Amino acid sequence: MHEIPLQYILIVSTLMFFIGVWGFIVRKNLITILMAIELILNSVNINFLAINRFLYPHHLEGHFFGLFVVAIAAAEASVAIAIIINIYRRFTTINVENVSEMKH
Amino acid sequence: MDLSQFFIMRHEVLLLAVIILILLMEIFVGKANRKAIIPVSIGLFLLSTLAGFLPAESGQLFGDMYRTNGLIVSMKNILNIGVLIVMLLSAEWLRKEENLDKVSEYYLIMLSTLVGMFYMISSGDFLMFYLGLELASIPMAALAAYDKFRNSSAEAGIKFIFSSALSSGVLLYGLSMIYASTGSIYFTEVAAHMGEQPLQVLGFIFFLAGMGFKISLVPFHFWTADVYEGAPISVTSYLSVISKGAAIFIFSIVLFSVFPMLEPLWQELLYVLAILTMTLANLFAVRQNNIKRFLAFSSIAQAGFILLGIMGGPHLGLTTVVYFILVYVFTNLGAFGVAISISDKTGKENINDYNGLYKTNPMLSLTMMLALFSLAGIPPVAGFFGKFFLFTSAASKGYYILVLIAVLNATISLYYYLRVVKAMFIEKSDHPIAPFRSSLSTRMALALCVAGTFAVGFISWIYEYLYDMTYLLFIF
Amino acid sequence: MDFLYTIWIPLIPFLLFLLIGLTGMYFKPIVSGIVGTVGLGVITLLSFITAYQYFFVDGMVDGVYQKIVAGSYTWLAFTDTLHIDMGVMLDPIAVMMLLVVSIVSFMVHIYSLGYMKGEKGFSRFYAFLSLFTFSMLGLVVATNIFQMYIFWELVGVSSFLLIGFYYDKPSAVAASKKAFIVTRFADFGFLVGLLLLSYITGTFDFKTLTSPEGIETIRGAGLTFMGASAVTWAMLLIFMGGAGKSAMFPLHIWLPDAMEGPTPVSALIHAATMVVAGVYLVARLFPVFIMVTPESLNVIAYIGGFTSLFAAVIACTQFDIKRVLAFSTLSQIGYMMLALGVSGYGEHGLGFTASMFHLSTHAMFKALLFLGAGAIIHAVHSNYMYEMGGLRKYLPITHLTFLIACLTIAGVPPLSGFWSKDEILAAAWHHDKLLFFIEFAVAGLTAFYMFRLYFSVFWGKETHYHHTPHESPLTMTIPLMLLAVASIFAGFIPFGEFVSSDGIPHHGEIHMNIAVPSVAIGLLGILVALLMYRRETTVPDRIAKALGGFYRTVYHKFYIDEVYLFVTKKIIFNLISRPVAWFDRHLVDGTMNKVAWVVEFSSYRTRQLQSGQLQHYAVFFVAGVLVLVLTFAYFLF
Amino acid sequence: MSILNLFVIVPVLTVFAILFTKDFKGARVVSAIGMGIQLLLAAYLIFAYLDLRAIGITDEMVFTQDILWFPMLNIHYAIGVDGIAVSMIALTAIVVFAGVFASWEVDNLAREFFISLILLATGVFGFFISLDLFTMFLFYEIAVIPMYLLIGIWGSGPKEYSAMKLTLMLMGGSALLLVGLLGLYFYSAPDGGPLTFNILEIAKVHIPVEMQRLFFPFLFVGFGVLGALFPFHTWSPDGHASAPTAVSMLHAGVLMKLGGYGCFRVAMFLLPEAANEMAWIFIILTTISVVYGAFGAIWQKDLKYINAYSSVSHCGLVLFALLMMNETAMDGAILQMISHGLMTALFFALIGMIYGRTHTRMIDQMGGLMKVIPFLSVVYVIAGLASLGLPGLSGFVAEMTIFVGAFQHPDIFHRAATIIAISSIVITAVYILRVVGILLLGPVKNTDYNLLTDARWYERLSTITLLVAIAGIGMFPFWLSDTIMNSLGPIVSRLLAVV
Repeated sequence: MHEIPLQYILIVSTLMFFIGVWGFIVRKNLITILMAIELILNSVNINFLAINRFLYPHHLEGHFFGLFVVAIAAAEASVAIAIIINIYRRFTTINVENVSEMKH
Repeated sequence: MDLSQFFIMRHEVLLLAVIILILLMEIFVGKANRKAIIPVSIGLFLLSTLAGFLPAESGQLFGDMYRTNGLIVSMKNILNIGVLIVMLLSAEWLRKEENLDKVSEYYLIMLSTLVGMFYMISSGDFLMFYLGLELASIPMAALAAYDKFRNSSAEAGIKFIFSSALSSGVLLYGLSMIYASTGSIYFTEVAAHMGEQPLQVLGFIFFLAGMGFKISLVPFHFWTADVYEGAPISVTSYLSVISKGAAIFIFSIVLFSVFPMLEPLWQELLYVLAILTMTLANLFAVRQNNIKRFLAFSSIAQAGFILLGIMGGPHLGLTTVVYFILVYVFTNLGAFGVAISISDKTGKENINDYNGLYKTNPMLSLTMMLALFSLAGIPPVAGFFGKFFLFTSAASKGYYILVLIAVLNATISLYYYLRVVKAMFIEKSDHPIAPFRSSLSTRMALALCVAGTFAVGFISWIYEYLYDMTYLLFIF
Repeated sequence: MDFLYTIWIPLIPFLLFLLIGLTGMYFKPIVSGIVGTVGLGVITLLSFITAYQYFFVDGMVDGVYQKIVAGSYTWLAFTDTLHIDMGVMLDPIAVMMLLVVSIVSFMVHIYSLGYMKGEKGFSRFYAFLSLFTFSMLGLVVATNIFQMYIFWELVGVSSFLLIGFYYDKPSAVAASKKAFIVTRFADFGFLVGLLLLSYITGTFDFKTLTSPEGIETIRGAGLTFMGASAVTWAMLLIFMGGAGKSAMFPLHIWLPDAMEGPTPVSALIHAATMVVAGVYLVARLFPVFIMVTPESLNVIAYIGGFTSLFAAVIACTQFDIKRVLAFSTLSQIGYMMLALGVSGYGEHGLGFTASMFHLSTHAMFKALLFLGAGAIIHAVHSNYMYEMGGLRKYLPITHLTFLIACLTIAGVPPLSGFWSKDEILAAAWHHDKLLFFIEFAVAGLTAFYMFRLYFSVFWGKETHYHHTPHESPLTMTIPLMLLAVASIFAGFIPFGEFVSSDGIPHHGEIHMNIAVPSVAIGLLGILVALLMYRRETTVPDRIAKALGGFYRTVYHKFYIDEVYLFVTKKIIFNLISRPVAWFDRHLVDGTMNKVAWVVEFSSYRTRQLQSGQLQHYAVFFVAGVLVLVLTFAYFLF
Repeated sequence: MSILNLFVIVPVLTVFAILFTKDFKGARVVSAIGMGIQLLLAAYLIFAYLDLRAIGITDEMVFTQDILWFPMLNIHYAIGVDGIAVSMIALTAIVVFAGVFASWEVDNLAREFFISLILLATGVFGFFISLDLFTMFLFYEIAVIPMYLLIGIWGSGPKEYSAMKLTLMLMGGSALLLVGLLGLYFYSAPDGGPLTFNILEIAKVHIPVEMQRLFFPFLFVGFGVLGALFPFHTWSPDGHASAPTAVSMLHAGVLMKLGGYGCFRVAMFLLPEAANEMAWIFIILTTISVVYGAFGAIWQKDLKYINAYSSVSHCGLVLFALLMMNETAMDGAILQMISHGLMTALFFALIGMIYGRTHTRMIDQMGGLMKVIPFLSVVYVIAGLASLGLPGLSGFVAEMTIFVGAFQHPDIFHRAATIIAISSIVITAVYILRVVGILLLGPVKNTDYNLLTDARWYERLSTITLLVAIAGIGMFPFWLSDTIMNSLGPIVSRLLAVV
């Protein structure tokens, strides 16, 4: 059976990472930015899992790492969304450009 | 592995106990007695702090995921002292009506970030490190956004958590590269397999950027000022001292224990980052008017100076950094303490508002002046010793030019510290801050800071003790 | 018997100065005056004793007058060989000067009791006089060139203090300032010169310097600079100091202005003693001059000769009697300098002896002239000749003594001036004819302007006075009479027996071939003056008109003052100091301020980076990572 | 325990005592007592020192004490003095004592004023007794910082600007200094022994020449900034002009001497080869300082500016003489430090007193003060005469020693520079007499001045203390010069050994 080579997986994960970063930088909606962050974290997850699976199959460190990253991403998202809700209350918008009272 | 081995996690265990007790209080204490939570929490934390000073032993747990030794214990103790001061300082603010019903949340969140930092410092692999890091960061966002009814607080929270998430993403990405190239996430094994392969170096740079965010090095620092300004001032003090201190601790530990092979590389990188950080932060700071923002940039600049210390190597450098953080805890919290006290009483947070403060509140002004002089590195206060050792540390590797730039930056920093001194002592004001008497807890905290600021410099065995401890770092 | 007691000669006036200066204000003013005068009397007595002992008892060994160091202690040590000693050294010229200084000073002390009576600051005046006397005596007995320099400075300051005695008078203040700064400028030369000399010889000590071995060391030094040997430069620079103090052209400008001081001061400092310090300095180092750099002596001779002529010409046009006397002093000091310049050594040392001789006689008659002038001013309250006239009736004693003094300076035999001037002319004749003719002319001019002064004041038309002039009190006239006696008889001292360039007595003689013409020209000068000023005539005015521009130039002292003013005000003040101040404020300090400005400005610009936009921060973050990666990649590949 | 400790302990105790006083009267009396004790201690120290030397003790430093402070970095609290340090301590004690009396009338925040003043003095005393570069630097910085408050709070004119400028420039100087000190430290044990900050220890080793070349400019300029080295002197005029009387006195009188002292004790002594090699650069700069400062002073109208520029000139002479590298010139440099310290302190005291009466420092607005305030005026004249080098006062001794020493240098360049420097005595005379003439002499310019009162007892005490010292050194310079000269031996021989 043919396995998808590691390179392909890594290319996908790298693309995901940069798409995530790009999304973080250009999208204006806070929720979308949060999704961009998830993209970044997931690309990391893919990295860990794939590397573990392909390169170091006798240990499970990569897998565990991925597992914890997922959990933490969830925690992060929850706190972030809680704050976004508060932002919406205070600013009546979740456009990131408007959340810039403090500068210079 | 028997149960007694858990005692080498004494700091974390005690802290968790305190957290659980506070949680219980939250459940069982009625509305009328909520004020009592404050002293009890502080008391409990004081106990755990004191217990932290009991003799400690080196060791590791969970298959080397967790490790501890004399130096790490000292670091935790330093953080404990800092948190104790922050708790004392924030008591007055928490006692306010609008904060009373979320008092225990404040403590809970803050102490859980502390637990995160402890695990982070004690981590023996990147997983534990990452867990600790996130445990220290995510609740921090909640703390920053603690003041629900203030726009800036919410803004601070969102800026913090998003920036933090981005930086963790970058850091993790770097870790995945390191994992790919070394096949392990354990510090010892990673260190053993570390070479100068491009992938490893790339991973290291990503890792460095992630840590740079935590320590707020230029150009990863932009969140700092906004978050510091927006967050409640007690939280700001916590952020600027404790969480930065913890990040620097683990950063230096990781540099020395995981990436010694890359030392020539990271020396170069730190060289550049240090110059950038000091210089730009100083330039940012020169014209700030908000005291929190001002202290934010000042703390960024201090981070730049600390990099000089790290460059001095695993013994001299590490000792110096830990020592400096100790000094910094007393010093910066002293400065924040005064700002907190004034902010609590009057709501004023601008440097202009401090005009003529000495006439009305001499003790506060003197404390502030001492703290600022210490930050600027003026003798006889501890900051002088801290800075001097930082410079010594960098010079020990022959970085004289870097030291020169750093000292010149220290001179610039003196300029803006003196601006505050000038406001308090020299400027006249038509509406100076009225004389007031701070609460007992604030005064205790400030007294602690002042005492620390004076004592740490002159008592040389602290430095010696830390130096001896650095030799334990690599023995588990 | 030793000379240890002579250290009291300078020490007493110093103690007097401290005593009067610190406690004078607690007593009646006259107490200070009397204390000072008595002290000076003691010093004069001691000087006479010293002179007697030196010249007739102990001074001569093997037919040569020795340099005797009476006492000396190390005041400040620079190196093993270079150290400033404070001490007393006696040799013929020192002893002679001791006498001159103490006598004139004593006379002036007495005179001032009357002249300064009732002045505010009477005791201050006596304190300063004591200070001056101390300094001058210390200068005279100096054992080494540095001690001389120290006292040299001190006399400068005393002179400054005394010229500016009337400190609320702006002209006096300006004059004192001018005197100090001009002499200070000259002292700069003196100091550099003495440093150079000490660098070459490794010693300050006069005795070593002028001993044959010392001369040999100096000769051995082969350094040259701009065509002249270092020694020549050193000696010329030292002479520059002397020229400043002795008001030689072109450093003479301060002396006429110095007449702003009280008249006794002019008599003491600016006629008899301090201004001859330059001559004394050259005489002190005479062996070095003559043995090592005779060419610099030529310079000295010409400067002296020119000054004497130059000053004599100006003196003919001045109306302020003190200024006439001041220019006359310049002229006479020029004589002395010239005499030193034309002198040889040992057998041929006539000029040296003559110079010292003239120094002593000049001190007597010039002090007399000034004190007489003081008496006149005291009587008529004016300095200007055209406000005087016919005073001989009112001031008989003054008139008589003044006449004696005028005759003396005019060189009429057998008064003392004749003898000394004769020797000078003789020395000049042997050395350089040009100089002789200059001096010859000056002799005539001297007689003319002195009698111009004399006739205008005591004869001529009687001016209308506010109140009838009356003769001065005894305290003033007694010194006049004593000095007149001295002026008459001092010439009979066989000076060459005592003072000579090498310490060996030489016989002096009258040079009839020179004496006769010089007396003749003197008498001619007197005659011309008699014709022009005996009665009120229009001759002087007509002559002045006929000379036109030349007269005005002379009257304005050849505009030298204006040149100086231009140099100081325009060049130093406006062209150096002002730009320096500007440069300092705007460029040096401006650079420092600019640094601060740059920091502020870049701070302002940097702050703009902090836009408040979360996503901008992210851009910086990512860009930071990328830059680090790219840098790394660049270095790697 | 060494007696020297007292020089730090007494001021610190005085500061604590002032904390317990109730008003300005108490504060000033306590300060006066404290500084009086300090003065007596200094006098005792002189005699004790001379006694030690008289019984034949030839150690380079005496009264030494050495406490290990930071063992790991081998930092010590090491103290000790030689003749030079003793003289500087005596100078400091005199100036501070006079300074306390000159600020007798400070009533705005008097306690704070005296505390800052005495803290400043503590720093200076500590600096002079230190043998360890770390403690030396520590005390140096302690001495610099109170200046900011002293000028900023109690100053006049554009005080905040001046205070900031002064502090920043001096701290900038100390930045250079710090780099140099660290350099010394890390090359203090080329053979692998423990590194040290101890001056005497470092003096025993040979630091590589290329490193000396690197660090010498840092150290020399670092100290030179405080010593008003051209072109880093511009803090001085503004700072002095704005500072209150006692602060100007202390600053010009003592603090600027730290610069000169450091230059030879640290920069030149420890880096002799570089000192010899690079001297010419600094000789040019200091020669400029000397002449330039004097010319700068001629044009000024503000008394304090005049004195500040004059200080630039005189302090330039100190550095100039040090660079001549021979015993006599360096002896002269130390003498000049002491002499200038006393003179300029006296000047500033007098300026403060005159300003307190006339409320102006512009000379063209005053005139004829001799008539109305004779005591102050006479003292001013004497100070002026001392400044222009009148024999019998300290300035002459110092300058002549410098000139004689400098002129003994075999190099024509040095002698030429000396001649240029000597020319400053003429310029000095010009500006001193200009001031004396305009300010004190002549008719009284303002009729209001007829009501002025002459010096009060404390003002007399303050000025006479300084005056006695000036005249004392001027008339009997031998023992002082000799003491200094004896202590210079090791320094000069080290400097000359490498030529």
